[in-house]
Amino acid sequence: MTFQPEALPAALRRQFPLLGRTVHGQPLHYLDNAATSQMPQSVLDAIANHETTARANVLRSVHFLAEAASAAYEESRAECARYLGAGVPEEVVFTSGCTGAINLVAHSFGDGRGPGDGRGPGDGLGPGDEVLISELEHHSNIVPWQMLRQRRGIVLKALPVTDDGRLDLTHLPRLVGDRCRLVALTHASNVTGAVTDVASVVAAARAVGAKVLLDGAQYAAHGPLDLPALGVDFYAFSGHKTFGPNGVGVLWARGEILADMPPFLGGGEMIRRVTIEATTYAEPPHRFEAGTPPIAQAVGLGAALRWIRGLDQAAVQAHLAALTRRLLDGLAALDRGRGLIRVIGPGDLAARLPVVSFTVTGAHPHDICQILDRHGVALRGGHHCAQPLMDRFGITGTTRASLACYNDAGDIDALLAGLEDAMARLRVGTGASGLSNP
Amino acid sequence: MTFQPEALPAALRRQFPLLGRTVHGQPLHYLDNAATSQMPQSVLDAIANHETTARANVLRSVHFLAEAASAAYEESRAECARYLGAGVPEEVVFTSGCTGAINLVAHSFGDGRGPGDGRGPGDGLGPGDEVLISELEHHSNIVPWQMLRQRRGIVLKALPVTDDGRLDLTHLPRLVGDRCRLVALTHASNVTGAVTDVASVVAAARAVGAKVLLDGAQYAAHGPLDLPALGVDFYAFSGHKTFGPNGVGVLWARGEILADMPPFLGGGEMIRRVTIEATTYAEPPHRFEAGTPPIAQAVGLGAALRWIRGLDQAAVQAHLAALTRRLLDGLAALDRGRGLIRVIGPGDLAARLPVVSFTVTGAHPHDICQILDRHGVALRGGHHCAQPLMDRFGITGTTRASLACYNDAGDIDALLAGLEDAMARLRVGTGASGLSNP
Amino acid sequence: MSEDLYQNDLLRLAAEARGTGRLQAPDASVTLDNPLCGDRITLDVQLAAGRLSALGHEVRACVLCQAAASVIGRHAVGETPARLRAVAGEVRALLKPDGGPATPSAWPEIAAFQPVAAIRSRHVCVELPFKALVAALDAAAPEGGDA
Amino acid sequence: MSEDLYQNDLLRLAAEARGTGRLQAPDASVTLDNPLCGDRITLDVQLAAGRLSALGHEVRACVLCQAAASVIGRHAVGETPARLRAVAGEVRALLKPDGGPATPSAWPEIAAFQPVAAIRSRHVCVELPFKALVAALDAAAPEGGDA
Ligand SMILES: Cc1ncc(COP(=O)(O)O)c(C=O)c1O
Ligand SMILES: Cc1ncc(COP(=O)(O)O)c(C=O)c1O
Ligand code: FES
Ligand code: FES
Repeated sequence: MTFQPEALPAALRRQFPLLGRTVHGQPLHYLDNAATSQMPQSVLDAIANHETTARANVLRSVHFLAEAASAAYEESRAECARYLGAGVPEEVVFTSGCTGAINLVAHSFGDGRGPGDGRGPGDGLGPGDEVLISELEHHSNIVPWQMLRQRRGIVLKALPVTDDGRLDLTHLPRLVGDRCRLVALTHASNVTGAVTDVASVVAAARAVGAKVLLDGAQYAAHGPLDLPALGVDFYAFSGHKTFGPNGVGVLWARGEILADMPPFLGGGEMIRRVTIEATTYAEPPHRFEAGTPPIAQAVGLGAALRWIRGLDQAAVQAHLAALTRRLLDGLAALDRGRGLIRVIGPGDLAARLPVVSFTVTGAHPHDICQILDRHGVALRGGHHCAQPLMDRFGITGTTRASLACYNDAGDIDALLAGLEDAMARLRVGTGASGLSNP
Repeated sequence: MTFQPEALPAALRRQFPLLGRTVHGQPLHYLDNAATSQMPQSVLDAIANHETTARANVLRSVHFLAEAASAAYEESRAECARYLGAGVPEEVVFTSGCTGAINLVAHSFGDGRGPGDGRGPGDGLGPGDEVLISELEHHSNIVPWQMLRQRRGIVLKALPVTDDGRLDLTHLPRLVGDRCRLVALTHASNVTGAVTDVASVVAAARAVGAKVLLDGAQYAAHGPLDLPALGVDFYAFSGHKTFGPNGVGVLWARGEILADMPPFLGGGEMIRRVTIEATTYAEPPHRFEAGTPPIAQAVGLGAALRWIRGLDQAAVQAHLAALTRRLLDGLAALDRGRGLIRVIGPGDLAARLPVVSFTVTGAHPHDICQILDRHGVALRGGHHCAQPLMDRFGITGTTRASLACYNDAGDIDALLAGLEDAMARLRVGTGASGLSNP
Repeated sequence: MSEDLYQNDLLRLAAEARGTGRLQAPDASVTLDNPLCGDRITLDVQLAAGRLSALGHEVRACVLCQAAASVIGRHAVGETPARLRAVAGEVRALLKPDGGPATPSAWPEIAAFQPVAAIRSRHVCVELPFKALVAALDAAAPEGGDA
Repeated sequence: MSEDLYQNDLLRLAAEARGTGRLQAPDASVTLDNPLCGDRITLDVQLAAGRLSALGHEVRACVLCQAAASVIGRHAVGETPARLRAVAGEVRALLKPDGGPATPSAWPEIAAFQPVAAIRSRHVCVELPFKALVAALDAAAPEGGDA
């Protein structure tokens, strides 16, 4: 069944109770999906149902509720594996979020077990070993590697960014050298929307035996994946950006890599045997899930991924591309050739997510967002946890609209009308705004 | 208003939808509260309400929903602070759970910043510095310190346990020496129910300038605390054991200690300024909350603590003491002086939580629990993530009943009836059971 | 489920596992912990002329695990490593929730474990002795190698 | 809220903050980042005879922050450090959601920030210049010390 792009959001919107609310007396136009997407009723129901019929701790008790909770938890793991195209559920580790997942890799893969031959995944990285990130990474894919640099003396390199906000892969040969052990890049930018050309990255990394981590925080919401085909080694994403709950995320990693990695956090559920003198650890994935995991949240995430898989992916993508076009065209129209509004991101809709960042000369993003809020339009202003990218463009922030399948033309039009109002109020382009930023 | 102990559970039970369910055609008798307690309707509602009216990411956006989400999140922090008797909300760090909280301390306090004078909280621990735990700790308060030992060469010491399952504090003078930097003990045992004499521990630690961490996973559900009065430095607990959601926990720490501690995980929300070269960090508590936090879960935890504060604490405690007495007496009656049933834990009801562990000669805990499950009774068997304690008593596991305020005499009686059945089926005491364990 | 589980069959099997004891000079000896409960099995094997010639085990575990060890103790001696690996596979298949009816086995007692299939947390109890057996065989007579 | 926020008062204040510029020889100079947005203010102070004798600032920030810096630029020179610390306290009190009516201040423009009280995420915008001012005074004229 193929939806008409215009029919799509109406049917979808009805599944999201929050989208029916008003703010400041206006209908809500929620365009902050890259920060957190909303949850459909089916996910809310899955969580409530779990909490009221099967709530218990997992893995250790044998009573009925514990069996039910463990089964639900492990079935969600299997659902995540299916969504990612992973071979086996055991390659899926539940974490507290995308940030938690990347930190896990930085510690378990990065610090490793200590002295080894220096090339096995579990042997850790040492002085002079290189990790390649980029200038457009989210802080969650920068800071963990800086901390690893401080702990282990690794060298951190950063791929530059093109003027239209894409990774500049022409620098790969220069930056991926013999000492490169890991290439950790975003699958898609949360600022510019640019989607990474994974094949080129993987090829460059493979040539020197480096592993590849993709930060899928933004990309994962946009449909099922085939990670083995992508050829990456690690993949991280969050529940709350994929129509699921807060407090849960996923680290996927190849089985043989996980098998060789030491644990990160210590606690219950991740052990084989504990004495005060020494402890041996469980097999993956449990080795990496210390303590009581986010059970109901994992169940919700499973339901969310099932919900995404139920969508007509082609129809959703066509719909989002049309809305993105409408937004880009609308911004150009508003600018009237004055060069005040500047979109930072690729113009090619095929190579980007529906995430649109722009600057308005003489208007600060937070002031714009504040005025748009009175129009019921939820945008995000600021550095989007990507300060190095802001530095690259010589700005402190952008205003960002990020779309999900339930958005419609009305949302885009409300944004454009609101922006026109904001520019007027802030006297953009009159020479009288007097604002020193950006 | 004081409830009659007998009237208490009926009124409370109605607030817990899950408690109305049946298992295997029997009414549910949920006695696994030390593993995970159930959630009252008010907490379920608070979470659902948040997700359907105020769901957004926190701290960075200025739109209405983001304001609402941030306010709800920070109000929950304030509620946690009130519950703990903490001075200011900034002393409350939200984590993924109790295990996450203890690991945070092991890394941020344990590893510290690197070379310092070796005595400041942020300077980390080094070779020869001592951490004192005990033989009855949960693995979550053992393994993180073993991992720290591996990273930093600290010395890990363990307080022994008395025959009735209490910490043997007579060894404090011997074990808390000049090199002791941290005493990390449970506030109450999840196996024996014994409550720690915190004053003695704090006095011993203070005498040598050591900090004190309490693992409050079990104790925190039993009413509001006054941590400054207790005199401890760190306190950790989990949402799911305090009538709240999975996926969230709390680390409380004295403000001046937090201020001096480096961050643990890296990512969004915990930074001041990021460049590829160097990063500076935010003030506590945000310094320790990398990435999108468990927002809805924190909101749920706040609602849960508010719910606990609304209880008549004295009535609840009297009720639970009466039920514990009924259980202990019932076990003794079932044993008929044969010495087959052995309770591991203090006999004095004032010094223990309503957590009752016992062994039955010739019957394995998991077999007992499996049979009890057919009676609708949810117990937990096994080592309870406390293998060193099992070793101390020369057993591999116990059968454990753990009570919450909504339990009633019917639950205890069902347990006793079920246990009688299990002992008969497993031919306990007939000399014919032939089971080699325990 | 557990009504069926704790029938005489399994209890009898478990009781008979007692005192099987260790071998004096095993070709291989394996100890496995069940991380979920802390239980432990140690299993010794001796091989002669391509067949299991002697078996010993020490089990500190639940009824299900002891019963499984007991079944092995009853039938394993005299079998080839290949046949024993096949039986371990049958047990795994039997426990798959949707594994369908058990593969017919020459070891009739295996059917007694069918009710465990519905209780995921206890699968490991039944599997542990079979895993230990296969691990011991792997050590003493590597698959494809000559023992 | 923001309807009120972006009235002429605040916008005019913000516009006038422009080009206040830096001092050549400040007694103290403080740079503060707003971690939430990445904005930054640098503020210079010079003291003479126990009073602020000159002030400079460079603001890369939103309207609210610029307006706050502008108010400071308008009124601070000539005041004692103690008085300036008191004004910073008034601003903090004004922004408390349940802080009640603002303490009357000799700086009338401060009332224009009242609508910000309802928007927690923007409090820091208004407070940042005042925090920078207090920090600069702390550096140049420690409380209780003689400047
Ligand atoms: C005493 C004790 N400490 C720590 C924990 C760990 O709590 P969590 O698994 O929620 O992180 C538990 C719970 O199992 C416990 O009982
Ligand atoms: C590209 C990217 N990476 C990582 C993250 C971090 O995700 P979380 O905050 O859910 O851990 C985000 C979300 O803000 C993101 O957009
Ligand atoms: S419960 Fe431990 S092996 Fe069955
Ligand atoms: S938004 Fe940065 S100071 Fe106001």
